[in-house]
Amino acid sequence: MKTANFDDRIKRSKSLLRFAAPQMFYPLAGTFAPWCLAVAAVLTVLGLWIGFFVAPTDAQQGDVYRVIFIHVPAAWMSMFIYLVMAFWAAVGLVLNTRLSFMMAQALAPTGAMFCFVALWTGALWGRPTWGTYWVWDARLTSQLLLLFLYLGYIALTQAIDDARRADRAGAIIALVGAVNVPIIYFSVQWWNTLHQGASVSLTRAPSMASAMLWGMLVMALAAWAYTFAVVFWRVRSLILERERHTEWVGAELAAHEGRA
Amino acid sequence: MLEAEELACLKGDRLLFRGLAVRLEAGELLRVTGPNGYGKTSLLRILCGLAVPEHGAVRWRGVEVRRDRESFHRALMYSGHAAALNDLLTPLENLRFACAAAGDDPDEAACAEALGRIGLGGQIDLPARVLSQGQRRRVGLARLFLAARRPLWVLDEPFTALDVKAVADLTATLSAHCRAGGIVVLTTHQDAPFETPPRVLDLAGVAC
Amino acid sequence: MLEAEELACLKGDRLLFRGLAVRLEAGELLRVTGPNGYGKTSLLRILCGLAVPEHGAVRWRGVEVRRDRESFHRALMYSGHAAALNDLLTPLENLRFACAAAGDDPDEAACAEALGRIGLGGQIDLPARVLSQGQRRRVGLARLFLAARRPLWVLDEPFTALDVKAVADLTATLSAHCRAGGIVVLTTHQDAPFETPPRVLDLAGVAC
Amino acid sequence: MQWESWSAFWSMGGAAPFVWGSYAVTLLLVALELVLVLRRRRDTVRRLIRLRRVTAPDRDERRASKEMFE
Amino acid sequence: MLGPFFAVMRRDLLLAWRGRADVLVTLAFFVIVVCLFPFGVGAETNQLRAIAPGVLWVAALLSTLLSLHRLFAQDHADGTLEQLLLSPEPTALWVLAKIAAHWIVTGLPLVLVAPGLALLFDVGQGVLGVLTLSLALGSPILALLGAVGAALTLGLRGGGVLLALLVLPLFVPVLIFGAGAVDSELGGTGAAAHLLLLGGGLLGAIALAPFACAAALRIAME
Amino acid sequence: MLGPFFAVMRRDLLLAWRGRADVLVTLAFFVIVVCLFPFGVGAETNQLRAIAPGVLWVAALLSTLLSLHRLFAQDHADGTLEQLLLSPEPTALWVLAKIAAHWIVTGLPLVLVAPGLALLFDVGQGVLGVLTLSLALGSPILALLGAVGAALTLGLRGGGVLLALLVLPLFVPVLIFGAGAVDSELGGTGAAAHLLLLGGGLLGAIALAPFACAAALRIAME
Ligand code: HEM
Ligand SMILES: Nc1ncnc2c1ncn2[C@@H]1O[C@H](COP(=O)(O)OP(=O)(O)OP(=O)(O)O)[C@@H](O)[C@H]1O
Ligand SMILES: Nc1ncnc2c1ncn2[C@@H]1O[C@H](COP(=O)(O)OP(=O)(O)OP(=O)(O)O)[C@@H](O)[C@H]1O
Ligand SMILES: [Mg+2]
Ligand SMILES: [Mg+2]
Repeated sequence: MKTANFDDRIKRSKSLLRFAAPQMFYPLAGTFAPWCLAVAAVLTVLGLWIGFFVAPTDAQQGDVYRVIFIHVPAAWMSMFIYLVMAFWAAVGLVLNTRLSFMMAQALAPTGAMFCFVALWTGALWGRPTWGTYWVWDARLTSQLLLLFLYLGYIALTQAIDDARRADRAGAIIALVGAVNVPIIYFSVQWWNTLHQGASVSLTRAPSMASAMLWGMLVMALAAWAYTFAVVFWRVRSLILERERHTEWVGAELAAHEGRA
Repeated sequence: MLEAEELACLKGDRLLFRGLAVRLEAGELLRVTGPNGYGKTSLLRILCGLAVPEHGAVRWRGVEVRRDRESFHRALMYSGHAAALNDLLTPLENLRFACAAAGDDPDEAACAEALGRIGLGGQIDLPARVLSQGQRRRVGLARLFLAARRPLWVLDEPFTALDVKAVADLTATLSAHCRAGGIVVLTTHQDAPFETPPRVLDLAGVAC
Repeated sequence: MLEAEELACLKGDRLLFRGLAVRLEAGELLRVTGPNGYGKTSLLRILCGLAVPEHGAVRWRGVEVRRDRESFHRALMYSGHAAALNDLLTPLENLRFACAAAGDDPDEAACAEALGRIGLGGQIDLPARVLSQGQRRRVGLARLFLAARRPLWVLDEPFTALDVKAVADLTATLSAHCRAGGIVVLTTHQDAPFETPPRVLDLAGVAC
Repeated sequence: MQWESWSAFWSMGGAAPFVWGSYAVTLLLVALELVLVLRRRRDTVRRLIRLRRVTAPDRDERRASKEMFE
Repeated sequence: MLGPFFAVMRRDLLLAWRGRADVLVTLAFFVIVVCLFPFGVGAETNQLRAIAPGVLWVAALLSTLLSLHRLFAQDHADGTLEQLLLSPEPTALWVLAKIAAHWIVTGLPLVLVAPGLALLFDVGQGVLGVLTLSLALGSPILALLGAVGAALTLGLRGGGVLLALLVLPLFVPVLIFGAGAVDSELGGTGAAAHLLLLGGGLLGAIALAPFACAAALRIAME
Repeated sequence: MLGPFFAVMRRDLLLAWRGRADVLVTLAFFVIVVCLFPFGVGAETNQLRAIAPGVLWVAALLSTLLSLHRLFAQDHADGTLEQLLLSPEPTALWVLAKIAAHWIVTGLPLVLVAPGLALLFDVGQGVLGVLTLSLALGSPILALLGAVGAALTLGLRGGGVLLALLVLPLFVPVLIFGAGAVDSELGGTGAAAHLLLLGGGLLGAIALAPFACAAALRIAME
């Protein structure tokens, strides 16, 4: 009885906030995820086509530079996802909404994945252009530390198996990390310029060919769409786990059983 | 004085109890009983504010304890499964620290006397590491003699590992505290020789 | 079968007991009693060969145990104050490991059955970390059902934290073991409902 | 179109291992992540359904508890 | 109000004194790590001199890290932490006391012996002061940040090393400014800017870390 | 006879799998320690290349050290060790099983990632094989020697760091030959002699360490 009332109340309420309730968000995420993935696939094909068949060979670097079409979107995403994650952690701690913590936890693996991709592609790019896979350049280094921050967050939340504790402990470390990200960034910048002249740095071609720019942008959009899709799916599993005692999850599972 | 309403406790997948309500007035002694694993320890930790219930609230003198943690904890003395002893310190040092950490500050003589009363006169200078199981337990319980001003005592299996005489002494101390207007909540599987049979809350009754 | 002669135990500068002699034949159940800190645990550890006595010797079937440690330990099952549970493993995994480490190798079904008999049927898949105090204790005791072939059981406060029904069950198991020709040595401060009152060794009598 | 032939395309001006190494690993990781995410969802649903069957007798109680949490 | 603060401080110092070996071995670890390096990288004096400040700082950081998990672990295992959380006084207060006692016991000795070790690497006498000062300002920051990590990983499987993973990225800026102070003194730029930044970091950490730590402890005990 | 051997091995591997994070974080510690160095000593490629083998070896040694105290501590605390000592089978046998499982979980991953990290320091590809081989031979020695130290310091206050103090001197020869192997390969002398010595050391350690360890455990439990 009461349950039904509560559900009705949520459905009737006009405010956007109602989507903060897991049982409202769950179907929404389920609807959007496949679409996002489809958009991501289309954009990827488009972006790769621009990247490989429209964009010209670079005068200085030759064809190696074509790594840029994943390198840069991945680097952008990895940084942006951390910020979003910290944002959700803060929202969770302040407003005590379960869904925020779940969002933070769903974002982390994808962020770490992009972070690793940026490092990997950068390293492979560095070998032909700089003659080495790695230099301790400020930007590369802060990217590496970002990967560690992601891994720490993931390891911590995985190691705690009480969901409530995992949420809050993870949120604290995400926030402490977020406070540190700018500090790390600037300190590394300073460290590097102190120790080493500008022998190597990420000097980009002065005028990026516009096809190149477009390719990069399209690929970045594809990465966005992909992130949405994966995070929606992941958060759906999390919601089911966390809300398994509620009636709506029971109904949801019953429906699954019926389908199976 | 101490009220709990509609308490529910969820552990992992298992709902231990729900809709649990209890109300204690000055002078009452409540014994929480129930088979192993029915949630006695969990309930006591919730009452103390060490754990947050899945649902429901605990009130002390009418104020929700989460609202005014500090004054609630000023009125509380809790003894859990673990003895809270540091193995390198002597019983005397351990006891003094326990009191100071809780915000009391008894002098050394009072602590030594409490230890003597609980039967550790001979072990006052040994490192806690070498004490026997029952002696370790006693160090923790010595705090009871120094916490008489704290009205609410919450004790999780205080009789474990104590010998027969110590059990009788402890029972007498608890009864005296209640007569003086205190409240005692305890769990135990042993039959303790209380003069008047205590009020019983059987978790087997409210278990899910 | 098990004989101890002239045992003396010195801890720090305290002589706990000396000249202690005890002799147990098949089918006997010995309850070691004494107030806290009189050396019950110390005695049991000496009998098991975990500690070396200051003086005296322990013999098993006439052979000094230090001479033939392996065959003595093949006949022994000991359960101490600590439950010997790993917090990450489930009760089933813990039990199987305990048996395998002791040199037995019961199959999974036998272990699961033993856990069911001791009342942990519902907790068989939980990590031991989340078990209640009494449930932890039970996992250790489940080994008793699988160690029937070992004649000598040495149990240090086996009733601690167990609820009333579990205490009764355990008592029955111990009696059955003795009837089948086993030997049980145990300590406890609680009154356990043995059918026939066990033989008692009171350390308060031999204490120095 | 910039490539004279498919083989020119595949050799990427001599930088084939680097370019294709990047794309291959990225593709692999993305595919892996998708598989893991979808498998996790499937496993969760299965596990919860199994759990529901096991605790079916007290489902009524669970409903009651849900009401209580509201 | 300050009762628990001093009680915790006194007890932790007493414990350190009682377990004297502990204090000595954190120090010993520092010394040994520093002394291992010549075995690993070879004994060329110029190279050793060049890497000395870095090695000393990294060693200090590792020793701090190694001693961190002991900050709350013992009290957690024996139930003392539970009792402290039931103390009516503010949690952040006694947490600060614990961290301070910990630093006095493990950080301070490092600061004191570091100049001696630097001499082994033939570091110029002029920069010894800067080295010591940078460690004196930096090591409390490490202890404060590390305490948050220690509280978060309390009682978890693999706690010790999980802790390392969590806090090392946070330690990097301290390391950079600490080792950087010595280098810029050597390079002639002067270490003032670095030291000021370290000082600012220390104040910030003192203001924030105890609260984060207190929150983490409450979460851990739930 | 081999019952307890396999039981212990299986359980310890299962535990590692259960606490998966643990395995990853020992590794993470290794990676992070290696990555910290450039922050301390500066990012100059030539200098970094010169110290790389030493840094990798020192980091491997420290990670091993850090994970050592977990070898027996948990089993000691929860009473499992007591039960194992009451096992009728020879103690050295299951001790060896514990050490082997520990190495598989903590040592092997280091061996596998070391070449990757060496690339970060721009170490020549030619010596990667020697580096890996030296670690593969050396890290089990570290585990075996460390186990003796872990058993000796069991249950002592300040165990973790006391352990460090005890075993680091024993580790030094391993470090010298291990890092030396890479250096002599770089220097053109060839690493065969060093690697042979490491192999011999490994055999010796396998033959002796389990017995020493077993004796130490019996003493610790008295
Ligand atoms: C492991 C090595 C590398 C890492 C971790 C790395 C990391 C990054 C990051 C974090 C960004 C985004 C930063 C920003 O937008 O401000 C970025 C952008 C970029 N990187 Fe890399 N990089 C690496 C190697 C390389 C190499 C070898 C090159 C080419 C020589 C390169 C060329 C670029 C370019 C052109 C951009 C775009 C810059 C912009 O749009 O502002 N990177 N990289
Ligand atoms: N994650 C979990 N999943 C399922 N059950 C759990 C979980 N965590 C705890 N439990 C169960 O919750 C109960 C906790 O009980 P608690 O410790 O409060 O019992 P108790 O009444 O104090 O028992 P005892 O008399 O043995 O001390 C146990 O039955 C335990 O098995
Ligand atoms: N170093 C020491 N100096 C003096 N006394 C010591 C020392 N080590 C141990 N003791 C004493 O030896 C006794 C050990 O007793 P043991 O643990 O065997 O007692 P117990 O009979 O099992 O007691 P309980 O019923 O409490 O379990 C304790 O009284 C302890 O105080
Ligand atoms: Mg309990
Ligand atoms: Mg005892």
